Amino acid sequence: MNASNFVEGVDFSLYLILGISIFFLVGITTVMIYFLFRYRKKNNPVATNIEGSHTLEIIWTVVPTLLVLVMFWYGWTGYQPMLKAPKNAIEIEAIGQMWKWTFVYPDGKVSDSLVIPVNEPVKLNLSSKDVLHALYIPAFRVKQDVVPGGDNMMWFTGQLTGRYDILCAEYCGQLHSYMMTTVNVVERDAYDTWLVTEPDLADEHPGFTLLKKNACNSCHTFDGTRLVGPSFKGIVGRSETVIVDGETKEIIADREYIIHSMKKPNDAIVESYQPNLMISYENIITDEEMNLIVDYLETIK
Amino acid sequence: MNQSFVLPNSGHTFDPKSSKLGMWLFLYTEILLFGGLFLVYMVYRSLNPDAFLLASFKLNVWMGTVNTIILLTSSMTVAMSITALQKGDKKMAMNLLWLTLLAALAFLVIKYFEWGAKFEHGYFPGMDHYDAMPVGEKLYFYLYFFMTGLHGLHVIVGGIFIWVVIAKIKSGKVHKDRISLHENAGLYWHLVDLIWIYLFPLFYLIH
Amino acid sequence: MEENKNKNNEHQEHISSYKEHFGTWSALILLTLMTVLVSVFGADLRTLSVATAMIIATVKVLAVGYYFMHLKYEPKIYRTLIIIVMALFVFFLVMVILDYLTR
Amino acid sequence: MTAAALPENNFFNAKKGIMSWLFTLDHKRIGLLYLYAILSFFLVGVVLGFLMRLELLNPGQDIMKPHTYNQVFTLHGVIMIFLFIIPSIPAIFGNFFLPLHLGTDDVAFPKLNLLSFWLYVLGALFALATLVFGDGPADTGWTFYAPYSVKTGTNVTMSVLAAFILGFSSILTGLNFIVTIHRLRTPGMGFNQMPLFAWSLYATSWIQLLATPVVGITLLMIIAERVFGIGLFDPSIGGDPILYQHLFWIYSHPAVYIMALPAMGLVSEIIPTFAQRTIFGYKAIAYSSMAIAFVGYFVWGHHMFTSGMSGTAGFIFSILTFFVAIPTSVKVFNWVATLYKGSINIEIPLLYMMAFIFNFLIGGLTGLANAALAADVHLHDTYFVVGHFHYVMFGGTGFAMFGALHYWFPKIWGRMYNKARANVAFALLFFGFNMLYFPMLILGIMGMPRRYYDYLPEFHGLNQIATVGSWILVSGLILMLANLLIGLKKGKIASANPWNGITLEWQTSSPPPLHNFDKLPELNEGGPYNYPDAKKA
Ligand code: HEA
Ligand code: HEA
Ligand code: HEC
Ligand code: CUA
Ligand SMILES: [Cu+2]
Repeated sequence: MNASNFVEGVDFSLYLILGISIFFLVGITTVMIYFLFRYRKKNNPVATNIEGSHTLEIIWTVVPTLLVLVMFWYGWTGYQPMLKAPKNAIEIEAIGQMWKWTFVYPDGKVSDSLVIPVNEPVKLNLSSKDVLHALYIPAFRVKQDVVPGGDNMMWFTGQLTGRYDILCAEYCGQLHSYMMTTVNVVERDAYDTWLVTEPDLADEHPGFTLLKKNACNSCHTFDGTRLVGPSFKGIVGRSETVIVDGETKEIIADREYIIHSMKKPNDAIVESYQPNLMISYENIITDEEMNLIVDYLETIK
Repeated sequence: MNQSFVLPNSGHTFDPKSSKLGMWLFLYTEILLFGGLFLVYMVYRSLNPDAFLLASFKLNVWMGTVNTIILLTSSMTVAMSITALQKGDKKMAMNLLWLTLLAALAFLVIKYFEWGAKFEHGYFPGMDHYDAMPVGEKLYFYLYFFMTGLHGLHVIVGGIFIWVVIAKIKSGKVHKDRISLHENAGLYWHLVDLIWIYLFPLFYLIH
Repeated sequence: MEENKNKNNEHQEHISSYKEHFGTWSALILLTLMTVLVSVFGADLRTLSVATAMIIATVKVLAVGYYFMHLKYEPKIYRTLIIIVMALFVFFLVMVILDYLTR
Repeated sequence: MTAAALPENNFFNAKKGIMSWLFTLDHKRIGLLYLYAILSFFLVGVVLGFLMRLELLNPGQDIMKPHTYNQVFTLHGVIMIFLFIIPSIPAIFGNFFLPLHLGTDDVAFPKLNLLSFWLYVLGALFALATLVFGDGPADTGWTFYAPYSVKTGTNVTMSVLAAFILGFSSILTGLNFIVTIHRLRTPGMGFNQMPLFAWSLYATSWIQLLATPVVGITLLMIIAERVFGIGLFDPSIGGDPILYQHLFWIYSHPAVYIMALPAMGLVSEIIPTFAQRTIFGYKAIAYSSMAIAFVGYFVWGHHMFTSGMSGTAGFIFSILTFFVAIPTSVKVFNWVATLYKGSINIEIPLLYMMAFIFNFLIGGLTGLANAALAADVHLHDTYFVVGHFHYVMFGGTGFAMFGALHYWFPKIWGRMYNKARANVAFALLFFGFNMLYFPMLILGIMGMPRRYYDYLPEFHGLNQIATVGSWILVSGLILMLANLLIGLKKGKIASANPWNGITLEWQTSSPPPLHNFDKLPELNEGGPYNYPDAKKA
């Protein structure tokens, strides 16, 4: 049994090609080295001008042609089933953004790692909030680019329970190599219970939950270290230099400013940081939620 | 050692055939340069047929038509000026080239007014009206400015090229038996014309 | 090959007559007016008018190339090459569009 | 054999002064200017590659931050592709030896040739200026994929502009070579009497000419998008980032054959010389260059199999990609057959060619794994691809270039290097190279994505092996360059034809005189490689 339904097709085409390759690599290298010594000047003082041979040319055109057609064919048959998901597949939205994955389940459950039932086809509808990403599960041999504005999808069936890595395989900026999470393949009843249990957030500040949910912490830290964006530590009431329309200004980061920064981050760029990286959360986070976030930010000094 | 020996196939002697071949090769690269843009145009148009149609109504067909006629005429005058120089009629050749330059200028002036009108309506990327357009039309206008802009740049370069040829005919460096530069300027100018021949229906005549 | 033999004594270039150029020009103008008319007044023949516009444009391009650019009088290699270049471009176009249309 | 002194009349002392170099119209000098320039930029690229390997020695941060790492691999890629490997063989050896091979005294347009060189320098300066200006070098990868390349604050505009200018330089070189080959062959030399290096340059030039403009315009679009803030690949106005990839690869796939074909030409030159017999299957080799160039235009989609490409398009691109392997394998088999019944001098240039064949085989065969749709889904954007392209580019073209440098060293400078040292350097390079890149192939199969600053613990061991390999490789490189430099100054004077070569460049003195030939060179009876001393078949 393989980790997913595609492992067999992919591995077969890969190892078939590698096998043929090793045969040719070893064969050609051996012949080459043999000739090198057999026809050394010492062993063969007078060379022979052989212009060529039509028979040989034909053989070594036709044989590789046949071989590549075979290779192509198994590549194609291993790939073709990936193109179309079965109708009964569980549809999950997979959202990529710098540098975090989010999965939204049919009944609205949101999670930052993927949990799927074993032996049931799963279809991921891929979308991106900012730049290109690619969802890659090496153990499943599946990979698909996540394109902003596009509507790619991928599907697979997990066949062995266990936890596997999900990586981002399309370069997407600073923390590309940290954009990972896992897929947990579980039995159906474990999946059902997981779907209905909400994580226990009772003693977590709702603002903090929102920050995590929206992946703010992939660019902003809480402890003062610099990542892509300015740290949240002590942000409320901090005075800072920002660039508005090319001009430098001194401002105090109050509630209004911070909420504005979430809605239109490019209006004022904090000095020494880059524009365009942070997206606008205007239609993603509601005004109440933004206020909750600032409430929380006030608490980290 | 024989210092004055020169190979019959020397790269340092002037060869009109080489220079024509070189010019044509260069034209191929120009074709593919614009080809990339045409490709983008075709793809986006096939993805947004209706938006492109609507947007094209905002262009002025008559200005486009007049400009097409101007360019075609200028192509004829360059071609004729080559004939004239080949026949040894220096004066005629120069006059025909001046006419070509005049046409180039007229083309640019009309383009200027056309672009000016679009600016006034705010169709240029980043302007108010542009921002309010539906997505496909934005692409259309972006492409319109990009492609006609690049073409306009070629008109200017071609014009300078022709101007240089005029000067060289005058000073006698280009003449009946050494006409390559003149021919090459002509070829370049025709290319500018060729590109416009496709741009014109693609942008103005989608109706 | 043949080019190397008489590089310095150029064989006579073909000289096109004024009349030929004028004739070409008239045809070009005629074709231009035709496309404009088809497109402006044939508004409901949409696909048809796109096709005619492109066909007419191609005819115009051929006329410019053949007569104004002297392709008619150049060695055959020039025509072959330009066909190859155009074919290449068409292939690029077809493959890209194919990818989009079959997604 | 050895003459006492260099010939008095050579292109080095024909004219004096720095200006006579900077504004020279002599193709040999332009070739050397390229050599020095390309080599310098190449060394910058090597240092960057070396730094990357140090960073990857252990997981987590070793010597730099993620952002820096991203800039480093981008600059490494840009330098290696646009400044090093695309111009390398055509601009250096093509410029120097194409006219000699054709028996003429220069390329068709010497002034244009000089212009290409200066455009190259200008482009290179732009690429390096990003180190100083703006917010540092681009951090997009050498592919400049939209929309990241439009969003990032780093100095993408300047890097892209550099690539654009370098593209022009490349186009002009290609144009020059095509005209030269058509018009300046020595009397009596038909296309089928041309040396195979000239054939390979001919095929390459057509790619330079017809593919480069497409990337030129694409890069302009990226610049426009950055300058106006909105653009053609931006989804919010209906654009599509995938279209950028199509346009980019329409150029950049054919470009990999700009890198490979000239190297293959060198192999076809050097093997007959050291086998002292005619090449096996001259026409098959010559025409397969054209075939590779031609088919190479139609396969770009294989870089985009996972981008959401349709099954139909994937099917076509995959099968066409496999077809490129056929003319390539024809070449490989013919080269090996040329050793058969030769009378082989095992000299350093030949060793490099054998290394080329071995490395290129690994590179090419791993290319086949990438070309298969199913396998590529797993391998795309992993270290397997990184291994693949270093094997073809560096193991192939790079090694061919070293070989050529050793082969033509006596012709260019009239002196000989120390052969024992050259052998040691070769061994280090070959061994270090394979130790560096073979582990990458395995890492890729295990699933390690490329452009990764940090990696999972299971990849640690192989990464360490690779890094140690890079140390051996670099020591080999230093030894090789040092040996050549010493040879330049102190080497024994070489004869006009130390390898008993048969193509036309060996008929003139070493170094050649200013105008290459003092008399009309004599064509070889019965084909360019028909050794008179060898037995008839
Ligand atoms: C010199 C440069 C060079 C060369 C020559 C090649 C040659 C080939 N390349 Fe490679 N390639 C690159 C440079 C090159 N490549 C680069 C730079 C990238 C990555 C770009 C990036 O993303 O940054 C890349 C990426 C790349 C991909 C995309 C991978 C991915 O991102 O998912 C693919 C996919 O098909 C591919 C395929 C091939 C093939 C089939 C060949 C063929 O031409 C190889 C043919 C040769 C042989 C097959 C060996 C000789 C044959 C025999 C001895 C006979 C026996 C053979 C048979 C039985 C058939 N290459
Ligand atoms: C010709 C091209 C070339 C060459 C030679 C190299 C050389 C090296 N490369 Fe590579 N590399 C690329 C082209 C090249 N590279 C490209 C295009 C990318 C992709 C970038 C991207 O993702 O955008 C890449 C990416 C890349 C990565 C992956 C980064 C990542 O994905 O995270 C790594 C990792 O180790 C690496 C390492 C190295 C090392 C250690 C060297 C070297 O330092 C090894 C040392 C070199 C030598 C010892 C000598 C080589 C000499 C010659 C070839 C000829 C010299 C000529 C004369 C003397 C005349 N390179
Ligand atoms: C992709 C990276 C990224 C993500 C994700 C991100 N930001 Fe930012 N953010 C930045 C960058 C870069 C800046 C600095 C540039 C600027 O001022 O616009 C910034 C600036 C800010 C500022 C202004 C900081 C100051 O010191 O003035 C606030 C407030 C902010 N972000 C809040 C958020 C919140 C809340 C979220 C999540 C809902 C978030 N950001 C998600 C990158 C990001
Ligand atoms: Cu997301 Cu890489
Ligand atoms: Cu490719």
